Amino acid sequence: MSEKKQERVGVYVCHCGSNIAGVVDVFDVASWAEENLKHQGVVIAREYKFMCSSLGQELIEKDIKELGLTRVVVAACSPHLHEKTFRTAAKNAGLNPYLVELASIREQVSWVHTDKAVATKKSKAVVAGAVSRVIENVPLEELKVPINPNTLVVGGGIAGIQAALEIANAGFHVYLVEREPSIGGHMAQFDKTFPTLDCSACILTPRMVEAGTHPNITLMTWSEVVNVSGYVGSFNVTVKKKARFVNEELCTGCGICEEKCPKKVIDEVFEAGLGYRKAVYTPFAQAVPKYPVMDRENCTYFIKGTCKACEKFCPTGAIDFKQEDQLINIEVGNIILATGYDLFDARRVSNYGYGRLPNVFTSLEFERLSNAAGPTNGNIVMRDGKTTPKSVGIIHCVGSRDKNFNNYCSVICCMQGLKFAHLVHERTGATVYNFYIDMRTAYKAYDEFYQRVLEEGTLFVRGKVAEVTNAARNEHERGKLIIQVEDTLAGKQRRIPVDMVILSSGLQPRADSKEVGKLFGISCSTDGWFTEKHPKLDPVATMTEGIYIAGCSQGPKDIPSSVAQGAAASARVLDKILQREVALEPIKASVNQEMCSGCRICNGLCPFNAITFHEDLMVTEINPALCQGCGTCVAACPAGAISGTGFSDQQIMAQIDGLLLRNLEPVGV
Amino acid sequence: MPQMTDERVRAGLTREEDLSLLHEVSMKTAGVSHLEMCIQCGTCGGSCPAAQDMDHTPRMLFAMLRAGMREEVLRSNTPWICVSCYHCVVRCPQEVHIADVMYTLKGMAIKAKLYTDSTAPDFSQTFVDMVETYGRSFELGLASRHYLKHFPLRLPSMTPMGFGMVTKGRMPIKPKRIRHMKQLNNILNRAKQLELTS
Amino acid sequence: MNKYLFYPGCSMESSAKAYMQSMNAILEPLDLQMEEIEDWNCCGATEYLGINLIPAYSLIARNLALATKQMNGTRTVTAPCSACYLNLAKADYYMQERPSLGAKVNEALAAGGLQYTPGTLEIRHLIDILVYDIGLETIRSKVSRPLTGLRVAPYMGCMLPRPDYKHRWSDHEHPTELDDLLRALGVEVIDYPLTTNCCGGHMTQIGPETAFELIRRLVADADERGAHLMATVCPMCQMNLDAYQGEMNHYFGTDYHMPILFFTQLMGLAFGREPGDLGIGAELVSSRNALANIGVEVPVTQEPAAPRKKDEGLPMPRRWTKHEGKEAVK
Amino acid sequence: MTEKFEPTIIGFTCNWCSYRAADLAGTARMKYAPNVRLVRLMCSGRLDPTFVLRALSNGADGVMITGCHPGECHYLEQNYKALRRFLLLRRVLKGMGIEPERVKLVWASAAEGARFANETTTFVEEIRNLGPLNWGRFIKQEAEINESLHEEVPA
Repeated sequence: MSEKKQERVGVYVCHCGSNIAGVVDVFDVASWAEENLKHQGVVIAREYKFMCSSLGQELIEKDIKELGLTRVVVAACSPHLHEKTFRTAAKNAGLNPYLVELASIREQVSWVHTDKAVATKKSKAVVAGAVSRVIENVPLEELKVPINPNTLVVGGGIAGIQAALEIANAGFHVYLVEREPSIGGHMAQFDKTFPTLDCSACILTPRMVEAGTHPNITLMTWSEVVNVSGYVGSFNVTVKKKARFVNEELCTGCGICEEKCPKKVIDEVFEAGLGYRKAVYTPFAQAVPKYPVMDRENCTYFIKGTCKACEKFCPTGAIDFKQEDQLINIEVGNIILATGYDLFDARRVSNYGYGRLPNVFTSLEFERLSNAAGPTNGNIVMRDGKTTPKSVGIIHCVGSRDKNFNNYCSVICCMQGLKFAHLVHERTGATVYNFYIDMRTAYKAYDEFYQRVLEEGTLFVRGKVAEVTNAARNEHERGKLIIQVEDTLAGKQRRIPVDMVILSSGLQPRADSKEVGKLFGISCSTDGWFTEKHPKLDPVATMTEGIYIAGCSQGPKDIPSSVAQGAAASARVLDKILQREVALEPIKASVNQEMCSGCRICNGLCPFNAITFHEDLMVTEINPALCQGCGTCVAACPAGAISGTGFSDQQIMAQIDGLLLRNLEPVGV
Repeated sequence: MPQMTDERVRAGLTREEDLSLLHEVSMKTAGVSHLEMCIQCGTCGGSCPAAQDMDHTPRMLFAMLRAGMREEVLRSNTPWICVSCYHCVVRCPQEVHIADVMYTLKGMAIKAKLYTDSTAPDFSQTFVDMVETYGRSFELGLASRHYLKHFPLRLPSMTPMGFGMVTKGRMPIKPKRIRHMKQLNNILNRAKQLELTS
Repeated sequence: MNKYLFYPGCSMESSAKAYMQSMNAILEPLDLQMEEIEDWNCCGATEYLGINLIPAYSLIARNLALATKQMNGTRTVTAPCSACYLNLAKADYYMQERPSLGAKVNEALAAGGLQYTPGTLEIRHLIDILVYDIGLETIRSKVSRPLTGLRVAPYMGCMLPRPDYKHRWSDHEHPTELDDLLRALGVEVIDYPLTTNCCGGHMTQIGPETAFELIRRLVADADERGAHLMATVCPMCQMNLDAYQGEMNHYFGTDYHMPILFFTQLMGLAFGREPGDLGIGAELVSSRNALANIGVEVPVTQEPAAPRKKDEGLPMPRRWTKHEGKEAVK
Repeated sequence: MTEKFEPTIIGFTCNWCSYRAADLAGTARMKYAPNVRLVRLMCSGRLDPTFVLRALSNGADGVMITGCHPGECHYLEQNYKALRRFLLLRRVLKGMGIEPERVKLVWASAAEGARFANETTTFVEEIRNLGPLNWGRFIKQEAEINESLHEEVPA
């Protein structure tokens, strides 16, 4: 290592009111540092009541200017709180912000230890570590890359639609990719929305139409993203446009093909298995776009080679059996993932009998049942298609808050259950029971809705339903579904015979959420929800710059929250676009090509494809824009040719020595 | 002494030391009981096929454990009515080992001499005695001894069944004994000196 | 030859002799060999666990320790009784889940010169072996007398599919293993929602009223659904439903006549064996009429001379007896 | 009064999970043993085994490596690489005559402040029971080790 000039280090110990000073002798720490770390270059050590206050910051700025400090250590709270504050202060005083280190003596010392002597001693070690480290810090410059103003939104549910419209309305182009034949998502399947009971289609379809006709939106339905490369500002995305077998240029959406198609299929997706569709179909009347798709698996022509009824009757000759899947490349600067949720498969709770007992329905089935455009024209009837139930039991928390299934609360099921209770009451006059563990009606006007449903006479039973059975024990129960439950407030087991049971099934991550996460380079929680950058303060960003998440792909949520997240994500994207370029954290790995032996050990380690190998030169190169700075390759390089800025070997080694008080003058603690 | 507890419970008083009851029961239960995880949802009480004969549902019993109501819990007939069908165990959303907790409570009730109906404890004890004598259970001896003591009035109506079982060769009149009875007794005697504490 | 270690359990030598007999009758055609654990002892049923924990688990673990000595090419212990199966499986599982329990039990076993490392053995029930090791195809291929026309309620009982520590069963509530096996024999399996409900367990001994109600629910539902008989996989279930059925009828003033056979007896019949070789006739509620449906004639054994008195008079009022039970508690 | 051995331990934390777990333990005022001093890395995948040896040779009695739970890595899968290196490192330590138990790997997510605190206290106890590391017995020149290890430990 080359000879270094002596750095001039300032150490600032924060009292944080009594948060730190109550447990750590801050005066002792400061004077100890000034005396014992002098040989390392500490020229000044101060303590102050609140370093993060403007006065505290000014103190640092003044010292940088007047004492010529070249390095700063602030012993205060966690860097996750105020690193940025002090870096900015340094920058204001003309010092490179990356020459500042924080020593966490609050979260790691004063808040977790009680013995003052021990805490003070540990604080000294932490400060010594930071001083040793900061000396090895080097000035860094943020890397700037240009931002492509186009945006990709994946998922055309309400969150995705909202995000796309916000960006498009701001004047930037959006590619909206949807897997199904139409945008609209789950919301298009609903009848009413809680707590206001707005008609779901009435509020959603205008948005769908707007997205479908917006000059700034390229709608790509019946399509899926198959490949993503690049980085924030310039992503290169490949979209597979599945063959529709309908020429969109020629099709007018008249619906004759669908009418003439002789093949009827159970619609497992839009009608939740309760209704039928044709082999060539648009999932629902207000579908956007209006063009139908042909379901290859069920089309008689594709199976038997004859039929072509659709082709025969199509007035514009739009049917095209020769159409093939297309791969389309698009270039975007930012990506928003709004891929939604899957409904929990209620058959897994076998004691509730879904799939075995005909008159047990899932929430999505009930949505279709109560929807005026649904298979029963909105008549709430039993599985026989005609009988109106006289009594209905609605079971909450199906598959949620249960270690046997999903551990988490699905958020919407309580309100959904209340909505169902209201609809059943209003349309059938049936006796309605709601079975719940805890009634969760947080957010605006939700509890009022609960009050309303109470008023309507819905019978609430606090208890998780044990089973739904058709094994009657007496005449009273014969021919009914019996809900067996402990009424925990009455302290008694009850058996309640009803005609119909509705399971308020929980939400769960898309079955392929982990693969999708991998495709876009973002991570999932163990459950499978996309992980946000910060659960509170950065809920729509991800760890991968330029990729944002919105709606239920991030976790269960209701429509207002999904819309809010869609808008929030678009705001983040617009912010990026308007900046024209983005500054990347300079924590990056780079290869010293002189030292690289071309062993390629690092080549397979990078999950972000930042490492490329030049066969001609037999050396490895790292793309700084793709590098996320994890440092795995740095640690792996046997030649020591890769260095990681911000977390270099020298910095870490020095910090270790400092923490172990190895860099002291022989004075002792 | 029990009188005093009743007073205290009636007055709604909980002493600091009562709060250790839940932990004590959890510790004494085989496996990891998860008892502290109960969310009082009532799945157990709803699932129980014999709940109608219990004085408290299992869920209530767990609430009482939490409240430190030691004597009330140990007097309850609930653990003795439990038929070990495990419906509650597999349905419990918090994976509480309910059936095993019931076994623990039975053992504690016997030791505390708080459960006053001796039918069930006697049956268990008789069974245990048989096993400790022969190494195998002996249904005829067990049933007749037990019924004689606890349901003498029911015996006449049970006779056809006993008669049938014997004539069909399904109830041997003589018990079977295992060969290494002494080894078994050594094991059991040693086991009786041990207790599950941690 | 598929070899397994075998833990019969006490009932197989007494009340469930027919189970043993019929199981032995199907072993050969299925190329199965059951090697009995030498000097095995009672598993403690559900009684020992409620008295004293460590002795209860030590009692069970002695069997496991003995079984490990006979592990010769197989580590699977087969139990035909659901309660035994559960106890053995539970001891193996908990000794691992709670190491302090494992240590204490081994300390006790050491007093008898024995030792058991949890996880060494695989504990399985007879029907698990038949369905998953032998397979339905093989079983179907051995059927020479399909039981077509016999309507059977498949009764799995509770302790077999639950708690299911090792996830061996298709479902906790409505497992299909018994249904599938019976169908392979040609049986018409009825939809029986109570298939894993409780038979009353030890309550026939300590709280008969509770048990009678549980027995009534099972028998009444099978009867209502038109079953000719119920098939069981457990000696305790068979005992409670069969031997106490008369007493239950007496208690409720009902007149059910639901024969309870072991599934192995039905397998034996389907494999062409004669009822007498399968212990058929040892049941108290005779299966003669039920089996006559498929032309199987059950030999008359010395049927107990209907010792029930002509008229029992009034059935015992239910409410009163319940209060009596409660009274004792207070 | 007998003097209790107070080990010195260096902890390596991942910026995204375990460092935040430590922050959370602080915010929640959970108390744990004060013997561990933390180094922040961006990812457990950054952990060069020489860091561990540097710590052990310069006075640490134990090293705690912490990272995100398998499957939850913020860099997708780099914690698996940390796991591989950790396992190798333990073998190397054993070969050097050092108790491999002196190095421990703990998974702790950002939400697991309590876990972080408990694991820390447990580890301190474990090291306390092992006693001080008498590294000097085996090693003369730390530089030699650093070099040799760079060659021996693959990615």
